[in-house]
Parts: sequence; structure tokens; C-alpha cells
Amino acid sequence: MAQKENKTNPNGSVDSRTTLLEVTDLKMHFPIRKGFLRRVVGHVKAVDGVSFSIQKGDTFGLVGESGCGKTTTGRCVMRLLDPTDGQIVYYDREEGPIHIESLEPTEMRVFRRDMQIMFQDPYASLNPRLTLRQIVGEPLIINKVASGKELDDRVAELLRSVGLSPEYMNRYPHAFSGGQRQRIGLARALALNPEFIVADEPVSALDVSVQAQVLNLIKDLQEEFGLTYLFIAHNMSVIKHSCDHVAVMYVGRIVEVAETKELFRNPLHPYTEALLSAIPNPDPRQRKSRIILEGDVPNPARPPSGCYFHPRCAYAKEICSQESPPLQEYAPGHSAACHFAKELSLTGVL
Amino acid sequence: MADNQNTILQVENLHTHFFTESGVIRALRGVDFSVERGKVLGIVGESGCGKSVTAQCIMNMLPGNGRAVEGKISYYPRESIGSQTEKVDITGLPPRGKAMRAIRGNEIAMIFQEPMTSLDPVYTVGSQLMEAITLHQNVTKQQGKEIAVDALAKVNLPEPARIFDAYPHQLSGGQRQRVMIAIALSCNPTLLIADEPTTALDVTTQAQILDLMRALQEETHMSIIFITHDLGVVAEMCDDVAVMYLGKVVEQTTVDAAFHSPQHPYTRALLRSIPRLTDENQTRLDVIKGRVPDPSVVPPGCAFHPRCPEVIPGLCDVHTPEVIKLGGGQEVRCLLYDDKLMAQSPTRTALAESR
Amino acid sequence: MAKQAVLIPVLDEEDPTLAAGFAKAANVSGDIGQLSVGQLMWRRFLRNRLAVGGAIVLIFMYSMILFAEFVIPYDHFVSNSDFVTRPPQLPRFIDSEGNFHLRPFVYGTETVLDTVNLIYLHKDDLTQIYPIHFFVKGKPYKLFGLIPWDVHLYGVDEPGTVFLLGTDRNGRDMFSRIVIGGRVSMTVGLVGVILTLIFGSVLGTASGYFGGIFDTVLQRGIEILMSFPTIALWAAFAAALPPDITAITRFFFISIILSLLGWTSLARQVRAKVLAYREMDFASAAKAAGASHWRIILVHMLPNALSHIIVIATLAIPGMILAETALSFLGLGIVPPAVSWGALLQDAQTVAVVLKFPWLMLPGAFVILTVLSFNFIGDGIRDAADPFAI
Amino acid sequence: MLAYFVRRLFYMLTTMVFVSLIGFFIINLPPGSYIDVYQAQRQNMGTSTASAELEALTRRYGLDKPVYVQYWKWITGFVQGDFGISFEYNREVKELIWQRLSFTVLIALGTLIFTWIVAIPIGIYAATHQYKIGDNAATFVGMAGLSIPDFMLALVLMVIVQNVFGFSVSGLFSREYIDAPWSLAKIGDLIKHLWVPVLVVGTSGTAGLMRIMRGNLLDILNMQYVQAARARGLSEPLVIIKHAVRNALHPLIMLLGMSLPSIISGSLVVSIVLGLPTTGPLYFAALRNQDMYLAGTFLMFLAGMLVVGNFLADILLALVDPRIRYE
Repeated sequence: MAQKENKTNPNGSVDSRTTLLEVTDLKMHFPIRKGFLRRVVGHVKAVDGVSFSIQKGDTFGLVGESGCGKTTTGRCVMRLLDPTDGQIVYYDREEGPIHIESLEPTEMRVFRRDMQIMFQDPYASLNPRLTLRQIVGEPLIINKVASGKELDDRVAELLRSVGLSPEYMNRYPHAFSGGQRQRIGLARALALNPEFIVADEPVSALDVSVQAQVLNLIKDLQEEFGLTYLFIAHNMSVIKHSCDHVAVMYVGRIVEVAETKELFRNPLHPYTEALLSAIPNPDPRQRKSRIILEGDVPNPARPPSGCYFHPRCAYAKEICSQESPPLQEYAPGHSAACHFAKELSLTGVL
Repeated sequence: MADNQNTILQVENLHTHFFTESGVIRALRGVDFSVERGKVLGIVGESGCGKSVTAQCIMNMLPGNGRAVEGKISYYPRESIGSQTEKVDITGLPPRGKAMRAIRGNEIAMIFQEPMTSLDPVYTVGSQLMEAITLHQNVTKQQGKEIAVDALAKVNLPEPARIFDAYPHQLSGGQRQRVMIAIALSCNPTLLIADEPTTALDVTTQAQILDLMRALQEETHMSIIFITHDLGVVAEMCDDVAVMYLGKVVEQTTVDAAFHSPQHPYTRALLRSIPRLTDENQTRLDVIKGRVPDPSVVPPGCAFHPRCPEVIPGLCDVHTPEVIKLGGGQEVRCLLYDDKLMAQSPTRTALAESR
Repeated sequence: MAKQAVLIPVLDEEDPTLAAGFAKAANVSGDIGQLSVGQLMWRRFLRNRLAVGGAIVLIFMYSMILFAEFVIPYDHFVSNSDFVTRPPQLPRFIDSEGNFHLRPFVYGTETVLDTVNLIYLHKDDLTQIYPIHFFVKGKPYKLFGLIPWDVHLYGVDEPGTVFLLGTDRNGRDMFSRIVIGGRVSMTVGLVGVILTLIFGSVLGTASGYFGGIFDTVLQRGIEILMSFPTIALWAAFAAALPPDITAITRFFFISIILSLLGWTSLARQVRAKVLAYREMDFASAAKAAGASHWRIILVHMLPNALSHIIVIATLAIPGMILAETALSFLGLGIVPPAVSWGALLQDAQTVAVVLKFPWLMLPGAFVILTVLSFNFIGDGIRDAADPFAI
Repeated sequence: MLAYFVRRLFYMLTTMVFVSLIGFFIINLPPGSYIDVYQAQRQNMGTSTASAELEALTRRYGLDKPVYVQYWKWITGFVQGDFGISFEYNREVKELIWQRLSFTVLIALGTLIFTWIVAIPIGIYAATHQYKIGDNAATFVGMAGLSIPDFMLALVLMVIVQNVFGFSVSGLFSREYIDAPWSLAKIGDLIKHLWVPVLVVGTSGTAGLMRIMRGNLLDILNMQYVQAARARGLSEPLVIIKHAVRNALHPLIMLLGMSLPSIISGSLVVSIVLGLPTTGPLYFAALRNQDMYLAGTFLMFLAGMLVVGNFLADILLALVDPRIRYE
């Protein structure tokens, strides 16, 4: 499974890196119902036309502030939510492109072996009534991959691979701490040998010193098993440390996507610039004045007109409040959704 | 240091215990630090190190089952006539007494971690703001309202008169934290305790709040105790730093020294374990092994020794380190700097060589 | 699967913080991780003295009604015109002359005519002493309706009588009637709760998990049901029961009527729990692993909701016992000749009767004892489950 | 706020429609038509009924028509104040119910006020003195109060009053006032009698409310805004009363509507024992005698009282809670 093969991608061009997942114009609108008849009076556009693609073996970061739709995007990709619109194409090693968004529940169930998810909250993500054997082994049991002694061996192997002793197999999750629970969650995600894992804020609930342990583990497992990650986080330093490519989201849309270093060095969108500027730097000698955004993130049920960022943008002009800028490529692999991406010269942090 | 005219708050050997149905939890096991007038002290540490309990002790608002069993918190209020500062022993004041309540909210104010829940949902912002003002200042209702609206304007809230009449649920998280700051500052306190004030906020909102706090601090010259687990925020905000581990301050020093010449192994390890923007992508981070133990099972000797990369077996697990003053006002609780003990240590020579 | 696992050194020990908290809550020392949440709750429950006391009382009372024919000295329906409303014959060890008897005894009966009210009054005849014998042979009966036997727990020699709790207005032994009445009163709640559990958890789970129209309709329906005064609605249904049905059929109908309203609050709470669990990451993780709806409900939701369900059920039983008592007291529940505690209390409806024959209130004491025990147990389970529940 | 009010009003009306359906269902529950019952009763009393009277009845309620027509006739009559006739008393239902319903309301309101006045302070005390003797005692007494059947409590109380004070507390009036016209003295006499049913019916409700108040307040006392109020320098009583208790009361207002069913239920049963001229005795007698129009009308009114009570509680909640008011 770990073998990396070069594949001809669907466009016909041969690439040394193949696309594993391609998301096109993904939308997830939650209806707002009101009144006695539960009439739909509007939609929360949690995800509103998101497109990106992830290369095999990459860690693709999705970053943004709370309510920007990054977690919803992750859950749509996993089909834990049924998206309103858009395409999610997964390039399977054997079966070629698969349209995840239109799979029937039974087909999806089979396909779930390839992609797994780990969650943010180490306490809510493990069922307190089950032992580690049952938790980590559940995907194997459901998909009838292993049972009995074989199951035990496999669970032991999985626990060992995330740095936990197999002796813990018969214990319940309440004996474990946040960091250990995230390891258990990772072991469960690895159980079916997936090639793609959605890591939804995997370290944001952890203490500083434990965070480093889990980040290292995520990295090590990627190398070992040839995993591809969709890495969702709000902490820019963690994103910078872990990801190869980054997409920045704002109110349900991607405003900028680029290779990590490039994005941190040369942001093209004013929001990215502000986000980067706001990162507290753990060095008192490098204090500097920051870009302070006015106001708050808009409510995704009632977003502003035009470019969603224009009310807070220091560079906004008239057109920004009228037209919504498309996501355009301005440099190889570097796209932004800003009318003035070319004109502005924004400052990065590297 | 206690005699220092510039000290506003001095905490000495503070022990705080919580008496639960199944035993005593020693949350603070001898905390020492001091806050200087007009300076920002950052208290940093991981969960369970006792930083929030310390704040509660200073406010004299421990929960019912908690008690400061030993030690002293001395508060030196605004300079009175004759430049003679009178000392107030906070630990000696009854928590619900008049004297303590005259200090609380008036001279020492506090803001909390969760802006969403720190305002009472059934009263308007204005009425909660007025509560503090009319309690501590001898003003009419009209004057009080003017002060209140002023305070809201000071924290850069748009349309302060409208916010005055708003209910908390009508405001965003960032706006609520601004209101909390306005309430805290409405009586011009000399000391502000900020308990993780930006942890629950998004990074751009955090930048707004930090910027505001810094500006207000420069304007009013109040002292701030800034409690956080985020080393980036400490570097950003603070003048001095106290690093806490398991109910003790293990290192207190200036912010520059803390980040550029940290002396305690815990401080050093903590700094190494955070991802930095300047790192090459995807390098492995240094980690601290294990985790913070439960306060009910504190390891003997130096509490950090089981996790310490520089531990000296036979020494660190036996002797409890005392505060050792190094140059430049740096204070550290670590046996590595205890010359007397180190001289007796069998591993001393080996260690000296390795250095 | 020929992967080589990276060997990352095992860095972590148990989490002391959470584990220590749980250990304290359950009062266990040592390895907390080996114990399931259920076991932890059980240990905590055992520390609650009131709850354990309630459980012991209930075990005692339920064994009493289970072995009722063996426990009671007389048939509960046999009248005895010589001993109408005889006060309780208390077992004694010391007689009127101060002699100590190793074997407890009861006095005989002396009957006098109250010439004012023209009724016979009974009191203890201090000259007649009847020792109480245990495991005496008496009227034959069938234990559990199956095993023929003729041994009774206690009795006295003829012509003595042993009415420990007195007799009613037909001279029937109150103790025997209370024990037999307990069969109805103590089980009507259980049957009602089982029905409630079935309705409540199935409907609550379905409406929480699947939502939609079904959920809306069910929630509105519950609101409407809850806007009736319970006793009034129960009584209306009970009054509509055909008069010619057998006692056992009537018993089951009464149980059904009691659970008709009882399921609503359970359904609401189960729904709330299911809604909460549905959003929890462990349910999402199971879905991501390909689990079916059934598996998510049965493996991930039900076990976690179980402690809540048990608490609600335990606390619902007293309500049903009280309701049966009230209905029967009003003559709308269990009707004579069948007996239940409420039906027995019908004899004690007025102050005049209670003043003259206070022992006719004794079935009420059994109601209180039972209800109190269930309340203590329910509270105990709630306390026990609290620190571990999600 | 207006939208909220209208919505709640709409909820209330729809609920009433369903309640009426159930009320009609109850009336139709006993086997056979009322005509049979009526006829049987007349015959029992030895009077043979003129078939004209029966026919009038059949026409009035459309008893020969399909069920939905019967319902329509009944409900349209009902809203116009025609509740049918009582076979037992051979009178129009509307002549029998008003006084009894108003006494029921009186007892229910009295009980509600009693419960709150007693339960809230005890709940506050118990929460602020958690696990102290007072708290434990309140918990135990509350448990006991929950476990005693209302009617037994009524009996015991009557026995005690009779034995200790030597007067009877049954009924709502002393003998001399029963048929007397309303006067201050009569009202005074009513109040003298009212406390017994209020105490009896209120006991279990008080116990429940006290426990809920205690739990709510314990939760609220842990909230950060209570800490924040303390940090502002507010005195402890002010923190408790102004911030904690105020917030802890909100869920109870919702319970206000929901506690009515048990209060009404309690008053129905207790009335039998205490011989009160309320709905209870007549309602249960009507059920036993299958006097279905009378029973159905009582049930409708009792449910209607609860629905209105719920509606009022909703409105009250909106008035005190800005989060709902500004929805």
C-alpha cells in the first residue's frame, strides 16, 4: 500500500505527482428554518463554492478563523455531511476517479476504507463505553477485515505504531490523557490502511508540550504509510510547520491557495496578510506593529456583498463591494480571490 | 524585592489547597513572584500548573473548598500622601469582607477566558458596567452613565451609546471581551489580572484585543498579570515572565531573558517544543516526554524531574530546589544552579564536562 | 499489510488527571483503566448508603410478594365475623406479669359491646397467650402457582389468631391483604415502566436520530399529551374500561394507561441525548468507518444513554405506584374483590374511620416505604452516573 | 417579541384543537351511545322518557350522523357555551361546573404561590450551603414529601388538626357560610380552610421545585459571569440574588406551566378526602357513572387551564429573558 506509483492523471498529462483528491465548487448550505411550519427563510452558506486539489503524499492545509467552513469542508469530503452542490473526485489506486458526492450509502461504506478522519476533541471522539480494542478494531469489525486473534494482532500493531503499548488494549479511554487519546484516534483512522486522512484540528485541544508529540507522530506516520492529509487548523504556526500547501478560507470561500512557504512569504490576499500579521511571534525582540482588522467575521447567513472581505479590507475599492472576485492563479500554483492581487504588494512573515 | 518601592504585588510562599471529599489537592505548593508597578507580568504554564488558582488567590475569590493555607500576598496600593505606601495583606482579609470588596474591581480588576459566558445574559452591558462604577465611585447616575459610555468608547467599541443598551447575546466574542475590559478598567485599577483573555478568540480578534490592552496599559500605566499558555502572546505582551509548573514558579525573569537565555530546563524545553514560522518545513519538533502529573501525586524532589532532559538521578528526585537568584534579576528553582548541592553531587564532574 | 510499524518509544503513562478524578469518584485505587464505565458507576453507587438501603428494602419487599402464600398466615379474602376491625396483635416477649418468653407470643381477643355506638370492640385478652410458631403447617397452597405446599412462615395454635396488622371491616387479616395487594401495587409500576421504556426509547431515539417530519409530529404530540392533568386523563381511560373484564386483564390495562403518559418525558430526554450523541465525534468516527445506523444506535448511543434511561425509569416507577394507589383509592383502578394498596386504602377514606381504626392506613405506609426506596435508588444511580456520563 | 407572542398564541390554539379531539374521544369511549345510557338511567329512576326528548337529544348532537359531524356539532356548541347535559343530575352541564372550576383554579393558584414561596428560598439556602446539614435535611424532607400520596397526607393532616386543635378542616367553608352570600367574613372563612388543601397539594410540588432550584443554582454559581460579578467587588448577597438566582429562576418559569398538571391532579384527589366543592368529586363521580358530557367538559376545561397556563409561562419567560425577547 505504501508504494507510490506515478499515474497518468485524468487530463492525460503525465505528472511526477498525481492528484489524489479534487474538490470542485463544493457547496454546503444549511437551511435556516423558522416558525411553526419550519419554513426555510434563508441559508447558512457554511461552504460556498470551494475548489482545491490535493496531491498524493502531500499535506494540504486548510486554515481560517472559526466559522469559516473549514471543518464543514472536511466533513463533506468524508461524506459525513451530504454537500449541497459540487464535486469531490477521489482518484482511487485501482478504480480510477470516483465521484464521492454521488455515491450511494452502500457504495460509500466500501469506499470509506480509503479515507479516514481524526477529530479535534480528544474527549468526544472516543466512545467511553468501549475498550481500546473495540475502538481501534471497530473499522476492522465493521468491514469484516479481521476478527478474533487476527483482530487482536492488528490492533496491537496499530497501537504500537502510534506509540502506545499493546497492553493497553483492554483498557477504557478514561484512563488516557488528551495526547494519548489523539494517538488512539489516529490508530483507529489507520486501521483500514487508508491512503487519505482528514485531520480536523488534531492538536488544538492539547497542551503545548503534548502538541509537539502528536505533530511529530502525524509526520512520522505519513512517511511510514505514504499518507496524504487534509490538515485543518486555525493555528498558522502549526499549519506552517506541517503542511506542503495551504488554502486560506474566509466565510465559506477559499481566498488564497499556495505552496506553504510561498503563501507565508508572498501573500496575495489582504486577508491572508492580516492573518499572518496577527500570529504572535514567540520572540520579544521581534515585536512589530500588526495589521489590526476592523470589526468581526461576518455571519455566513448574511454575508456582505461582493468580496466578503471588503468591509474589513484596508485596500478595498468600489468594485470590491460590487463584484465577487474569482479565485485566479497569479503565479504557478499560487491563486487568490482578490480584484487587486496583481497590484497590491503585501507583506509576508518570512 | 518586597521593599522595592516599585513593587505593587508580592506573592510569597503561597500554598493553596482544595479540600475535596476524597482528599486534599495541593494546587499551589509555594508560589513566589512579584509584580512591578506599571509592568506586565506574564504567568505561563501548561494546564494544571496553578496559574488560574493563583489569580483567584490574588482576588481572594477561591471556590468554597479552596483555602490559602500558607504564605502571603501583599498588595501595595496607590501611593498615599507622604509617598508612604501602605501594605495590604490580601491573604489576611476575609474574602467576603468590606475591605476586600473595596479592592476587588476597584484597585485590582480581572478579566476572564470565556468572553461568551463572563457577562450575565439577562442584564444589559450598561447595567453591568454601572454596577462596578456606582459601587466604587461616588457619582450620580448621570455621571456614572457618562463614565460608562466613555469606558466603552475607550475600548474602541463602535457606537458606545448603543452598546450600553445592548444585551450580551447581541455582541460578538471580541466585542464582549472589550466590554469586559471596559468594566475592568472603568474604576481605573492599579492592577489588572487577565486570565487567558484571548484563548477563546480567533487570531485576528486576538490581535485586536492584545493591541487594545497594550495601548490602554501604556496610557494608564497600570500593572497587568497576564495569564496564558501561549508563548507567542507572552513575547508579544509582557515585560516580565513567571513560568509555572505544578504549583510552583520555576523561573521568573524579564521577557527577553526568558526567550533568549532561559535557565530552567522546563522553560528551555517548552520553548523548543513550539512550532515556529522560521523553522524549515516539517522538521521534527523537540518534545517534553510524558505529561504534567496530577496535583495529588506530585513527584518527590523537583516536581519536573521525571520529564527533565537534564535530570541528575539521585539529586533531583531527592532534594527540593529553592529559589536561586542569578544575575540580572533572574530567579530560578533548579538544582543545577545550587552550587552547594552540585558540589556534593557524584555526577557533577561528568556534567561539568558535558557542558 | 506487510508494513513495518515505526517503533516510536512508548512515552505515555496513564493520564493521572482524569484517571485520578475517576478513581476518586468511584473510590477505587489502582488501575482505573481496567474498569468499564458501568463498573465505575456501580462502585460509586455502592457508596451511597441511602440508595443501598433502598435497594435492600425493595429486595426484601419483592421477595415477600414473590413468596406471598408462604409468608401470609391467612387467605386474604376470607372474612371472619368474629374479628371485625380487630386492632393489630403485636408480637410480645414479656407478658402482663412481667415474665419473659423466649418465643414471641400474641394475646387472645376479648370482645366487648360498645353500647353507645352499638358496635363490638376488640382488645387484647391478657390472660390468653398464644406463642408464635414458625414454619407451621396450614392451609395448602401452590407456591408460584405451581408447587403445592402447606407450610406457612408463622402462625399460632387454634383457637388463637395472629393478626399482626389487625383486621379490616370484614375481619380479614390486614397483613395478608397488604402482602397480596403489594403484588399488584409493586408490579403495576414495573410493567408500566417496561412499556414506558419501550415506547419512550424507541420513539425518542427515532425522533432524535432521524429527525424530520416524524420528529416534529412526535414533539407536538407529546406537548399535547402533557397538557392534560395526568390523574384526570388516567381516570378517564380507566373509567372507560369495560366492567366485565378479569382482574388480571384490568391490571394490564391499568399498566398500559399509566405508561400512556409516562413515555413522553422519557422520549423527550432520550431524544435530547441522541441529538447530543449524534453530533459527537465518536458517532462520526463510526460513520466514517462505515458503520450502519443500527450499529451507531446500538453500540454508540444506547450504552451511553443507558444510565440516563435507568435513572428516568427508576424515578418513574414511584409515580406509577402513586398513580395506581390514587386511582384505586378513587375506585377507578383496581376494584374489589381484587386487592391493591390503593384499593385497601379505600376503607380509610374519612377522618372518622382513621380515628377509630388507624391501622387501616397501614397499606399507605407500605406505599411510602416502596416509593421512598425507589426514589433513593433513582437518586443514587443519578449521583453514581453523574461524574462519568457524557 | 410580537412574532413570538403570535406564534405562541397559534401554538396554544392548535393545542386546544387537539385537546378537544381527545376530549370528544373520551366522551365517546364508553360502549354504546349516550342515548342508551340516558335511557337506562331514566328507567332505573322509574321514569320512562318520552321518545320526543330522546329524539331532541339525537338531533341536538347529530347522534345519527357520522362521527365528524358529531364532533363538529359538539365543538361548535362547546365554544358557544353548550356543553351538553348531565344525565346524572338531569341538568345542563354549564349549570354545574362554573363554581367548581373556579374553586379548582383558586386552589391551584394558591398552591402555586405556596410552592414558590416555600421552595425557592429553601432551594437557594440548600445550594449556597451544599452538603451542609441544612442542605441534607432539606433533601431528605423533600424526598419524603415526594413519596407520600397526597390523599394520605390530607387524611393525616385532618386527623392531626382534629386531635390537636379540635376542629374539622374539611370543606372550603364552615357550615354557617356554605349557603351564605359572599361577604368579608365568608372570604375570611375560605382562607381559614384553604391552607389545608394548599399545603397538602403543594407538598410534593414544593419538594420537586426545591430540588430543581437547588440544582439550577449550583450550575449557575459555577458560571463565569457570577465570578465576574464577584470580581467587580459586589457583595455576596448581591451576587447571589441579582445574578445567580435571577438566572436560575428562568428554567423554573418554563416549569411553571409544566407543574400545573400535577397540581391540578393533586387537587382533584385531595378534594375527595377533604370534601372540597371543586372539580374533583364531581369529575370522578361523573366518570364512574359514565356521565360523559359532564366528564368530558371538565377534562376540556382542566386541559384548557393548563394550555393557557403554559402560554402565560411562555410570555412571562419572554418578558424576563432578553435572549427570547430579542429573538
